[in-house]
Amino acid sequence: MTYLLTSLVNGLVFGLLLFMVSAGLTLIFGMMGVLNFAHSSLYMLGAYLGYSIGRWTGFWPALLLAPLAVALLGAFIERYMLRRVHRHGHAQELLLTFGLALIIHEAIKLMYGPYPVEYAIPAELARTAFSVNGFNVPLYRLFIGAVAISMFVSLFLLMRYTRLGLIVRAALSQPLMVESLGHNVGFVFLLVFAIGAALAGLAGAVAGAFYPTGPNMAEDLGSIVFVVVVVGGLGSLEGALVASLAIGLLTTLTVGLDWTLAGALAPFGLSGWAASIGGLFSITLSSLTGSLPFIIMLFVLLFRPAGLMGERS
Amino acid sequence: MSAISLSAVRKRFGSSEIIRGVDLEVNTGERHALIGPNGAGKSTLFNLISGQFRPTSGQILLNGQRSDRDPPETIARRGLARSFQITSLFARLTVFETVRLGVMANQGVRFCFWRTAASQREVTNDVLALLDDVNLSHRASVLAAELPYSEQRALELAVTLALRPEIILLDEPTAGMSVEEAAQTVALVRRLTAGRTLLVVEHDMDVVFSLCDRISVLVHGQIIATGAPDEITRDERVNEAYLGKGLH
Amino acid sequence: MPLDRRDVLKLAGAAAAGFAAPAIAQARPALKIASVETLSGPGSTVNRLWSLGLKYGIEKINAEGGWNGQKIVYAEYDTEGTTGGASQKTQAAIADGAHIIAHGGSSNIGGQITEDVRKWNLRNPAAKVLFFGLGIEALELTGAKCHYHFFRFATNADIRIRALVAGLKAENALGKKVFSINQNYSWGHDIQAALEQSAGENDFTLVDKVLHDVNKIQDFSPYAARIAASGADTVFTGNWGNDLSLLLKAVQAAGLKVRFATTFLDLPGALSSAGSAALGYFHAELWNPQAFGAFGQELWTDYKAKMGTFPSTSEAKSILALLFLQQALKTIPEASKIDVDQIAQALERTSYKAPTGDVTMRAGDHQIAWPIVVSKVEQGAKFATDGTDMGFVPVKVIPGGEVLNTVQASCKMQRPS
Amino acid sequence: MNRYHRIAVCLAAAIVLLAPLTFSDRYANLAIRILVAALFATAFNLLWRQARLLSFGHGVYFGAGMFAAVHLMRANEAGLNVPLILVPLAGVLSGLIIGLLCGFIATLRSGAYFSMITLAIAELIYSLGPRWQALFGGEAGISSMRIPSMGLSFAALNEVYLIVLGWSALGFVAIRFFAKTPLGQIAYALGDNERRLQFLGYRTHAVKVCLFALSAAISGLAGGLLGIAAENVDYTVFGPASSAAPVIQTFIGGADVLFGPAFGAAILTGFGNVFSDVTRLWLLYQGLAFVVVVMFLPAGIVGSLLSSKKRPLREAIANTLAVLLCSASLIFLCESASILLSDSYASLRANQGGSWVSYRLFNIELLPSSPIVWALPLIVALAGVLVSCKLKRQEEAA
Repeated sequence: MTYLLTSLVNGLVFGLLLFMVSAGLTLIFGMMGVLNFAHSSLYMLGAYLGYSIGRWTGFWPALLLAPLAVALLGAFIERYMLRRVHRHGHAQELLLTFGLALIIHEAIKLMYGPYPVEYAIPAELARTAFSVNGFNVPLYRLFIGAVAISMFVSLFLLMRYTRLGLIVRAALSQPLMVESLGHNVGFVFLLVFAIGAALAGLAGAVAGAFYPTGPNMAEDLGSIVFVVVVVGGLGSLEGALVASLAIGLLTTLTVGLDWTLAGALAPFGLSGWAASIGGLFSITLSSLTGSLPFIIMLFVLLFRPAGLMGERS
Repeated sequence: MSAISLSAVRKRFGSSEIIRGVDLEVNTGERHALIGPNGAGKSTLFNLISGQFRPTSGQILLNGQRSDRDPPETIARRGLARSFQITSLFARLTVFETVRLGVMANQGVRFCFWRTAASQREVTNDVLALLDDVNLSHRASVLAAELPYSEQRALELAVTLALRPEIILLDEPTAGMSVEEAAQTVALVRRLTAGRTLLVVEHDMDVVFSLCDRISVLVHGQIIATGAPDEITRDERVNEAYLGKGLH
Repeated sequence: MPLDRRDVLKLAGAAAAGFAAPAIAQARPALKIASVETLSGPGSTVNRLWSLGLKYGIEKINAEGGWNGQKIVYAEYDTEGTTGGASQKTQAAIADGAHIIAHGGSSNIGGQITEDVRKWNLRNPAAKVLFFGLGIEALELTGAKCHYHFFRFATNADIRIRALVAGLKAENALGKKVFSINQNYSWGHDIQAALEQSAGENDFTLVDKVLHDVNKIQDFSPYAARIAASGADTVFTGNWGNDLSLLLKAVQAAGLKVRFATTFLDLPGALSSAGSAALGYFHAELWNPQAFGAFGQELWTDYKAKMGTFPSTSEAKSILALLFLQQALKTIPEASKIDVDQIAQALERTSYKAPTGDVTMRAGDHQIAWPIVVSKVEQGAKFATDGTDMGFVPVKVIPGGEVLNTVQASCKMQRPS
Repeated sequence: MNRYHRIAVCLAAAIVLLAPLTFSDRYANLAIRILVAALFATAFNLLWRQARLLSFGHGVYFGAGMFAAVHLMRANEAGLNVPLILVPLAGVLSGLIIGLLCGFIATLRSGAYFSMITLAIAELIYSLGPRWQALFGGEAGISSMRIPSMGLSFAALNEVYLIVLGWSALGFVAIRFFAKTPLGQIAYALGDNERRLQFLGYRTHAVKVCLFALSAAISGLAGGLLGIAAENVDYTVFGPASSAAPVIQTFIGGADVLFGPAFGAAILTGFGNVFSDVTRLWLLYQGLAFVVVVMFLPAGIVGSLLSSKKRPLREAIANTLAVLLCSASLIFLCESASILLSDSYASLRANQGGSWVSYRLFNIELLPSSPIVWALPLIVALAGVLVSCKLKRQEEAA
């Protein structure tokens, strides 16, 4: 019971974190058709900048400045790099972001070394929020969740009640419409890219203090975030939210389950035979935690190619 | 038996219904035109018949066989070929190669990877004949994207005809052409589609009247009249709906 | 000077001129040792340490006159972190005339090199080379993959677990319920298997065991929850790097009252990132500067003076391996030709008197038998480690013979006739 | 190109390709890796060049070929007698089968979706790799040893090179030939306009699956060739690095010219081998080069060279000069940063009481606190930018 409860909290928070990163990715794709391979690198950059800036200014100002810096970088990438290759098509844009991800990864290692840095939780948040049967749930974990939820609310309000939100929503439902919007499309793209980058940067700055801030954090999260947006439906914010939470919960809950395929065959009296074959049959579910998101994604693609909430195919 | 038969076909996109219960019969061997104001749903209807969209309800028969659940390639293999309003051919292929795609589809040379395409003499002969038909022989080795507009339309026609279809759907074959070019194209279509079923979407009424046996008028996703050209010009509802004035 | 650029240039120079050049004017050939290590990309900072230790150790031996009337020649090769790169660089090292190839960083890469060396020796009996495993601890290397020209100078999972269990018992810290959490690859499997065996031989039960993805887990709190649910007294883990410090932090954050018995808490970065979460935990390794007494103190200060940093366990183990080699070389008469089979033979017969006790190389599988120091992480230790105020205080030294596992049945060593 | 030119080029190519037969293991190995990388990149590019499908998971099929070859070699050791020259066929077969399977799923979608699915498949296999002990041999992988066959011992790699050369040539010919077959033509058209092709009655999904399987089969061949050379393989071959390699190599070389990918692969593999010994920042430079090419030479190096024939020599020289000046300064700054930011430099500084300590780069003693150290590379970079700006202005004027 303790296990289930704490895992639920952990899974929800991890899911919300996934959403912070995938929201920007799915928005950018829905609007601009660009699959941003460097998006999780921006998340990593947010964490490192949060750490670096935090050393000068303290934690709280860094939480504001780091996403801002990442947003500026995002704006630069959109304005001076993506726009340049736009006429060569989406594939060229995708390649560019792929190259950027490589560079950011290597540059981070050059600047900070190959090991995680000591990005610490501020003292005022380094407490226990509550205890379940003597098992402590850290306050910071809830803080991550709170930041993610407030981000979701402000994003929702932004989309619902501002002119920018109106354009973005229109563009998401009618992609061809963006093209007929006229000369301010470039600025809208710039804003969307910068906002997406800022979200990723904020997620990094918040999560980096809790999860390790190391040069592999982009790679580790990147593929899962891709899974999230595909499962949710590219371009769908609601889909991204549902998929984030589902994958967050699933990967957290399966950690404790030592089920095997051989065990599943037990009711048919085949478990001995399956276990003797070994291989795939004797792999435990808990050891598949890392693979699970990809398996889910393949199933979604096979049976609901547009994703859970995606309308367009 | 009709070549194309639609009954109570509806198509909905999100909250808006574009096709609202269309019944249409195109007889085998006739040249049928589909006219109507902009936004009436002509292109959507074409896309439904050729398999790009599935109708929300209703059914479509091709030569008496149900086709509204089939993908485009199956419908194409049943002998229906269509051209496109926006010329959309293959940017990296030459005129010759483009037509060859159509001929290979017709002759069933598809998943062949043990011989070069150039070594298939029957295919080559067919392509050359078709190019000759549409007067593009001298352009054979030019990239399709580099042709002038009217020649691209001719190429589009050649590819469509290469399939040797029983039923041909032409989407505005003379759009954007000068009067002279349009007349040439009409003559070409007339000559090359002899004996086949033809369904044309066209804005130019001269073209419609000189080419077609029967006309259907689509307004707001519904067919309001079908008949011979002179019947249609006399139809009051058509005159009313069609921009509120006479057709001539 | 531990300046990277210089090493690289020196290396390039060595490869171009000194190392590859035939010994024309020299009456006797110099022994050549090649360090094939991951010197770029992820993992390079930790893996470099093996090379730095070798460099220091060889300079030390050379200062004492080298061997065979010559200074021992040293060169570095970068595997780029891949087995393919390791294979390539092993070939390069052999082409440059290396007699001994040394690797410490990863069992994976070590497994590739040992296979490459085995094949080379089979195919080129006139130009054999030796392979020294400085830190690669996978049992397989002295098991199914063992061969006459491979020597392991490090411990293995069995040795570590035996030592930890014995040490914790002596400290009355073992408890009755033991939890095993390990990375899901051969090292983790080895540790778990050794622990299962130990549970049969000792008075404790293994209440739960977990294998998790290597370097993929961001959040260990689900595992902490599992540890809490098991009610364990002591947790044994072979985890290293992030997987270790995150585990310790998660357990600390959850407020669990358990002891940890670890094997890689001494790697650079581990103590500093685990911080206070590591206090009071146990560790077993063949090196501990405090347990090595005056020798340890001297190495500690001299290394710092020459190389700029205090030696980590990796560097120390490189140096200790070289000292053992030096001992063996002393028994070989100087000659105009270097015969690596002869060196191998000498290694098998050498007995080295370390400050912690006698060290021998077992002939059956070429596993070294070092006395193992079980230590405890404490604040204000004599040798503060990893930039913290904490260090490893020895609690018990266990003689090598007592913790050495038996030769694995899978090791079928072909000895030269 | 007249006939004599052609003969001269063929002769030069023959000499370059046959020279490794005389090499020692060390360089024969490099030659093998270059050929294998070239074949792999070309096979990868089959998908992009024809059907405009961008795969980010081709390491899977390469790895499958490598595992298949090593497994077959192990069977050989156990008594099965397949001559070494036929072993790479195991790679072709496994690449083909897995390519059909994964290709079927991946090609259900196009564009960015396709890329993400291929990536996910690769991640899936990569994460399963170390779990599936029997097939992949855990994290240590599986290894084998070449057995003499057909009168050759295959102990030395230059003998293996002969096999690699033969099969690679066959692979290249197959790829070239495929482009001319009806299926190749259809695949080509598919890259331009899939919808239109469907209306011609082609089952485009089937075409894509076939193309994917062919690409995977030849990738598997490349893997199989590396398998017989390395005699060893582990699951890291499925990792992101091996899937990224053909992407980077292809687009640096030029994706729309036949030998572009092969050129890119050869250059990067060769340079990588040389420079990874000299600098630790090789991957950074490779990433920078990739982005620069994507932004400024969308046709890749070979593609740009072929299309810019008509440009005057002076312009080409000026362009090259600008690039050289800028990259020299960039390399200097990066290398300096890598030293100055390293732990060892920090500890050196700490030893000196925190004052700046000189460091050595390219055999020059440099003091970080002296302005000239930083001013000079900036001036050099500025000069490069000026050259390129002047060029641009002249171009506009003309």
